Amino acid sequence: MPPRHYLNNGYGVKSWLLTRDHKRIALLYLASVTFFFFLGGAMAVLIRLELATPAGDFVTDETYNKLFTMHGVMMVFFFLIPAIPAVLGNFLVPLMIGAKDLAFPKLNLASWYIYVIGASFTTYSLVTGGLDTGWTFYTPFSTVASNSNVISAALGIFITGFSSILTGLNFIVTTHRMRAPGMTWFRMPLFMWSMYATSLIMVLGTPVIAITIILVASERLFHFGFFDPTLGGDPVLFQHLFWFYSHPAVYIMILPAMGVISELVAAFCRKQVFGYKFVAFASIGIAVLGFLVWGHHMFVAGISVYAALIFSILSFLVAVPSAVKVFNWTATMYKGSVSWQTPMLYAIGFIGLFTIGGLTGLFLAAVGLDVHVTDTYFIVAHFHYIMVGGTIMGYLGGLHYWWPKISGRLYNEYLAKIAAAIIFFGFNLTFFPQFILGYLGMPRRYHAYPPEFQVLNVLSSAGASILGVGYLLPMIYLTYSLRYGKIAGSNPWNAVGLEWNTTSPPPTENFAETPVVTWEAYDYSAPRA
Amino acid sequence: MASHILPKRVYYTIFAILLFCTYLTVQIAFIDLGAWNTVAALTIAVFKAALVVLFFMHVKYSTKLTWAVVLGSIFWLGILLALTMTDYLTRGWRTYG
Amino acid sequence: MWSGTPLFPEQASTMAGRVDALYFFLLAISVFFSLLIAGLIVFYAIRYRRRDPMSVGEVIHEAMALEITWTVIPFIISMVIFVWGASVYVAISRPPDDTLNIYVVGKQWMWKFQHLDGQREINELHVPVGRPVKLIMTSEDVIHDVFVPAFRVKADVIPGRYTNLWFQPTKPGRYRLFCAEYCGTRHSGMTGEVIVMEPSEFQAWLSGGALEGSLASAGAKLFNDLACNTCHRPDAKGRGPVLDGLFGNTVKLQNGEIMTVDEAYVRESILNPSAKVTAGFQPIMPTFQGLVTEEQLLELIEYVKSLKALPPAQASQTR
Amino acid sequence: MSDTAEHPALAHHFDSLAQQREATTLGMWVFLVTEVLFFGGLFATYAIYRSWYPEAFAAASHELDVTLGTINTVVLITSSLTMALAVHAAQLGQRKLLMTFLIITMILGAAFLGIKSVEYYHKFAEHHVPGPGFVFEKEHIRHAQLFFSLYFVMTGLHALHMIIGIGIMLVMLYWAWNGTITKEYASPIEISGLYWHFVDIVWIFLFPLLYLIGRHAH
Ligand code: HEA
Ligand code: HEA
Ligand code: HEC
Ligand code: CUA
Ligand SMILES: [Cu+2]
Repeated sequence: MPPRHYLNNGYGVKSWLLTRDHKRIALLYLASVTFFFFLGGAMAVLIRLELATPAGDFVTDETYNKLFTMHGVMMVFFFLIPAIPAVLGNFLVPLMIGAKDLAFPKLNLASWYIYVIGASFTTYSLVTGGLDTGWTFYTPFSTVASNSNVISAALGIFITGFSSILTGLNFIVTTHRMRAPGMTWFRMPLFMWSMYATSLIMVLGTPVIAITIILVASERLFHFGFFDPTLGGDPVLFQHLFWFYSHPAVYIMILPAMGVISELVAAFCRKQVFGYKFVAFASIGIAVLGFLVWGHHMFVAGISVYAALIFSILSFLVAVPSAVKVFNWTATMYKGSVSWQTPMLYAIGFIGLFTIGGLTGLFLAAVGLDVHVTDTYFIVAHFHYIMVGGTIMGYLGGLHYWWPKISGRLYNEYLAKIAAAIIFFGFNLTFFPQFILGYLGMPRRYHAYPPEFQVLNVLSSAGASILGVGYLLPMIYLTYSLRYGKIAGSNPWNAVGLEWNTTSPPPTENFAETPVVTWEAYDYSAPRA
Repeated sequence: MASHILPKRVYYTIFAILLFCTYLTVQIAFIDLGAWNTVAALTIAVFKAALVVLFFMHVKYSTKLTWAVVLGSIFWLGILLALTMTDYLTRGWRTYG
Repeated sequence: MWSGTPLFPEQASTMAGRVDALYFFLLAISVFFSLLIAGLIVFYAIRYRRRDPMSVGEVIHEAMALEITWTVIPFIISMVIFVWGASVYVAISRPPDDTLNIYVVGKQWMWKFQHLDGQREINELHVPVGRPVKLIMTSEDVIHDVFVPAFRVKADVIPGRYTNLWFQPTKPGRYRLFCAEYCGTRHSGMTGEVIVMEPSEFQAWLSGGALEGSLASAGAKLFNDLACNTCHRPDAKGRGPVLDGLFGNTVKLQNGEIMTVDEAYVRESILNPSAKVTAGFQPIMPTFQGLVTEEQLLELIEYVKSLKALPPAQASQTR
Repeated sequence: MSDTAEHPALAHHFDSLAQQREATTLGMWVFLVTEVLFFGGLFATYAIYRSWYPEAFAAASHELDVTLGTINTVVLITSSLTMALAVHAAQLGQRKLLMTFLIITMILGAAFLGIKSVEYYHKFAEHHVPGPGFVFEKEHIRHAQLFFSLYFVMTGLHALHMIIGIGIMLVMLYWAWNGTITKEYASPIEISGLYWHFVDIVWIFLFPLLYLIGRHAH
């Protein structure tokens, strides 16, 4: 271990809670999103327990509704959206472009506090009665019918939104203004491109969900009419505003993982990513096109037939850049030097599961077919394939890859491989049966279901318990490695990229002196020490 | 890059135009132009906003990046309004075919 | 009849085959691409696995032709899917002209069905086989959704307006009906059955329970009870416009707009008369918001509709 | 690296004041983008309901006071001018002038809020606040509520932005007073100016959209 690094630069609670070092803030985020992942996961466990039998016998219907609502809210807003950007992004963005820190370090710390305050609000509403609107908060249910804690939960999401906006703003300015000399746009690692694209969405989309929450809250609180049909308002308008943010938000959840995968594939094939520019532009393309397709969540919601057709064709357009990425990653492996270390296993898992999740997205974008499968378990399977099979695989892959950089130590490779295999198997067992259930017509958000669906549900529940074990393993061996792991050295994978040109863990100011970049991204032809 | 310092005269001129436009908006609103009332009001508002952005906010003398940010925000606002409206304006249409 | 573990849903409407065909097409594409990608990845991972810990990958420069190929091919495939999906969707959204109309009112957490002949059902819907059926639906509280998997159709039921759903059953039997839009505590209990019968049986069923008379006659009674008839008289001597022959025609509004009179228009005229004032009349009609239930509204609408066919002489008799 | 490398206002992770200034200016612009979309959600809602219920919106709009609205527009535009002049003074390092203009800007902002509260008070007194107690003598009572809901939320959020703006001005005034703001380090004033002008622009749209609908009819 280097004598002086960001972890031993000050001890004690204060040195963490008042830090402006992006690397320490990343670790603050790591702790908090992990907490919410396990909280959300615990609710998933309860959901799957309930669904093991057709009758609603394990929890009451009211409780069940609160469970899946809080599961969705926590996983989406407090885990998956911040996960990669605020943890890995925060840690890596300055390192990857050779900067001392993000452009606005104080803002960065503030955004963590904002996140914590927002998350506390929502958790508070969970403890004091819960929320039963589904993570989508559809009106008029959320404004006139539900008698759960809509306002405090929504307020929490509103607050957390600002954390997301500030992170995005910080990344955008950093990318524009803080690059080291010689670090041109096309020399940046692809992870940077995906972070930039993600930040665009955060900045452009999040304000709309913020104002939507204000409208919902003022309708609920003051009886101001906005969506209320008895005043001539349109409840469907809420859905437009909600999905204007929440569809792009799904790309907030996948783009960072795609960036991680580009890094992993390059590092574990020791090779430049095939079609660098195409992958870079595909990120931007997804971010922009992603704003044009929100209506595909509303095909049966009473929008006009013409609008549905327009949103459908646009949804197909956004699939094309994703396809380009998948093909380029695959092509990168061709004639690479492919290592089978844990992060690469996750990368391979990602590509496979994202492809399945994405292709089933095409089923949904096809309007005529979506009519049958919308609001069934087909949707549940689609998005878990992308968000759990895709993003979480990417997140875990990235966490393993950069763990030596973050902690200065190596984890147990053997255990890690076993965990990856368990997660992959458990995942498919959990969610594949749900595609079949969905096409059979099992509606989502059902606390009890007809008996003919039981066998498939039992398989899914069994898979979930395997998956849960799989997720606990990394928790254990990564924590263990913090103390007992082997010392990593500054570049254990022999990878290229500025983050590997400094010590592990890096010093507080990241680099002894500002690096000057003279080489292209992923240049393995002339390995540097 | 040092900031571009405009002569004060520019600010006063813009201010005068803005006041005149306000007067114009109010006057036009009391004349019956049918649907054109809204068009006129919005055109003037856009014009006023453009003056504020270009001169008071110095965008006319700013980097390309600032222009991109400004135009980007208008573009995304356009997406929000236009695609929402595709639904609302075509709900009444019959489906042929 | 629901036993075992089905892996594929029953097909019981004219739409089912069309939706399934598209489904299998997409399934084929997905299987193809998934196997292609997975196959290549596994193959490369093995073929090019790292043998020497210091080895690096071979430098391969990007190939424009390849990039264009794998941009254009997915694009073309997805456009094919779009066109196919769109044609199925248009068919789902456009009911034929000669449908059997049934009104649906959803409320937390039950379904109410009203046949034009007056039968009311709760959580059960009887329909004849082989005849296109159109559901005209609204909700009393929050958004619900009618979903019959065997028919492959589904549509949200929205408070404050009417939405439509149509299907043509092809096989007698009992099919599950679900509420597919989350609507609160007992959402998963808001289920029912669609019972498809032979036409003759259906006729028998219809005449079996008709105690209250047709919807239109219930509406006629309401029209009296609510004193609508004091203003709307068939002889054009009332303070309101003559409603006979109104439905399906166009009216001119005070602001010059021309509207077609459909269910939504009549509904609006009753709940919010001043919003669309008919040319030549004063906006004196009181609102009936809160005085009539969704079901009564449907009866009134059906009554106004029924006025269409009757010549004036007869119309005065029915009052 | 430039000669400003030791300037007290330079944060440790920037190389020069110029880099720092560009970063903060860009940061403010990006923030304003989020503001555009924030208000954009309201404008979309407004556009839909106004296109659905034009008469109700016109009738409800007639309840607003055009005179007060116009006065407020002028007040706000003037404050934008004084803000621009404040930035000008800061760029030239004229400390006294800067402080004067900041104070005038704040006074105008407060005047705007004062007039706004008078208007609000009238609306309360006339029971034009949506909800169970809503009273509207003319027709369209239901849809007029939609208008007033929008009116209160739009102008309310705008007023909130003004209040925040005045808060920022206070900080700026303090910084101008204690000498933090100099000719070299005028960017805090510049970006506060951007914010203030943005709030002005929002009002430029709100004024005709809320106060001037179908005015010719009466
Ligand atoms: C990270 C999250 C994520 C991502 C990336 C996506 C990606 C996509 N999603 Fe998904 N989606 C969700 C999360 C996500 N989705 C969630 C959470 C919901 C439900 C919300 C709720 O209601 O609660 C949802 C719901 C949802 C719906 C609404 C369904 C409904 O409610 O009725 C639709 C409809 O079009 C859709 C489509 C798509 C499409 C076309 C993509 C595309 O971007 C996918 C592109 C990827 C590929 C296509 C695969 C790779 C390509 C190839 C291997 C080459 C072959 C390609 C071609 C031939 C084109 N999604
Ligand atoms: C990032 C997002 C994310 C993630 C990671 C997950 C993860 C999982 N989800 Fe979730 N899910 C959503 C996002 C996500 N989900 C969303 C948005 C919805 C829609 C909500 C709505 O309809 O409003 C949803 C809905 C949803 C449903 C549908 C509910 C319904 O419609 O009725 C189901 C059902 O199986 C489900 C299951 C699971 C499972 C088994 C996991 C597993 O991957 C979880 C595995 C993790 C663990 C198992 C944790 C490990 C911890 C332990 C083992 C400790 C256990 C401790 C105790 C039990 C005390 N999810
Ligand atoms: C006080 C008199 C009055 C009563 C009572 C009344 N109406 Fe009306 N109605 C009118 C007038 C006047 C109009 C035309 C002006 C308008 O559209 O508001 C009208 C318009 C209508 C229209 C639209 C007709 C068109 O040509 O556009 C319908 C439908 C209607 N009424 C139905 C009803 C029903 C159903 C009831 C009872 C539940 C009812 N009315 C009670 C006076 C009345
Ligand atoms: Cu009714 Cu769900
Ligand atoms: Cu989507």
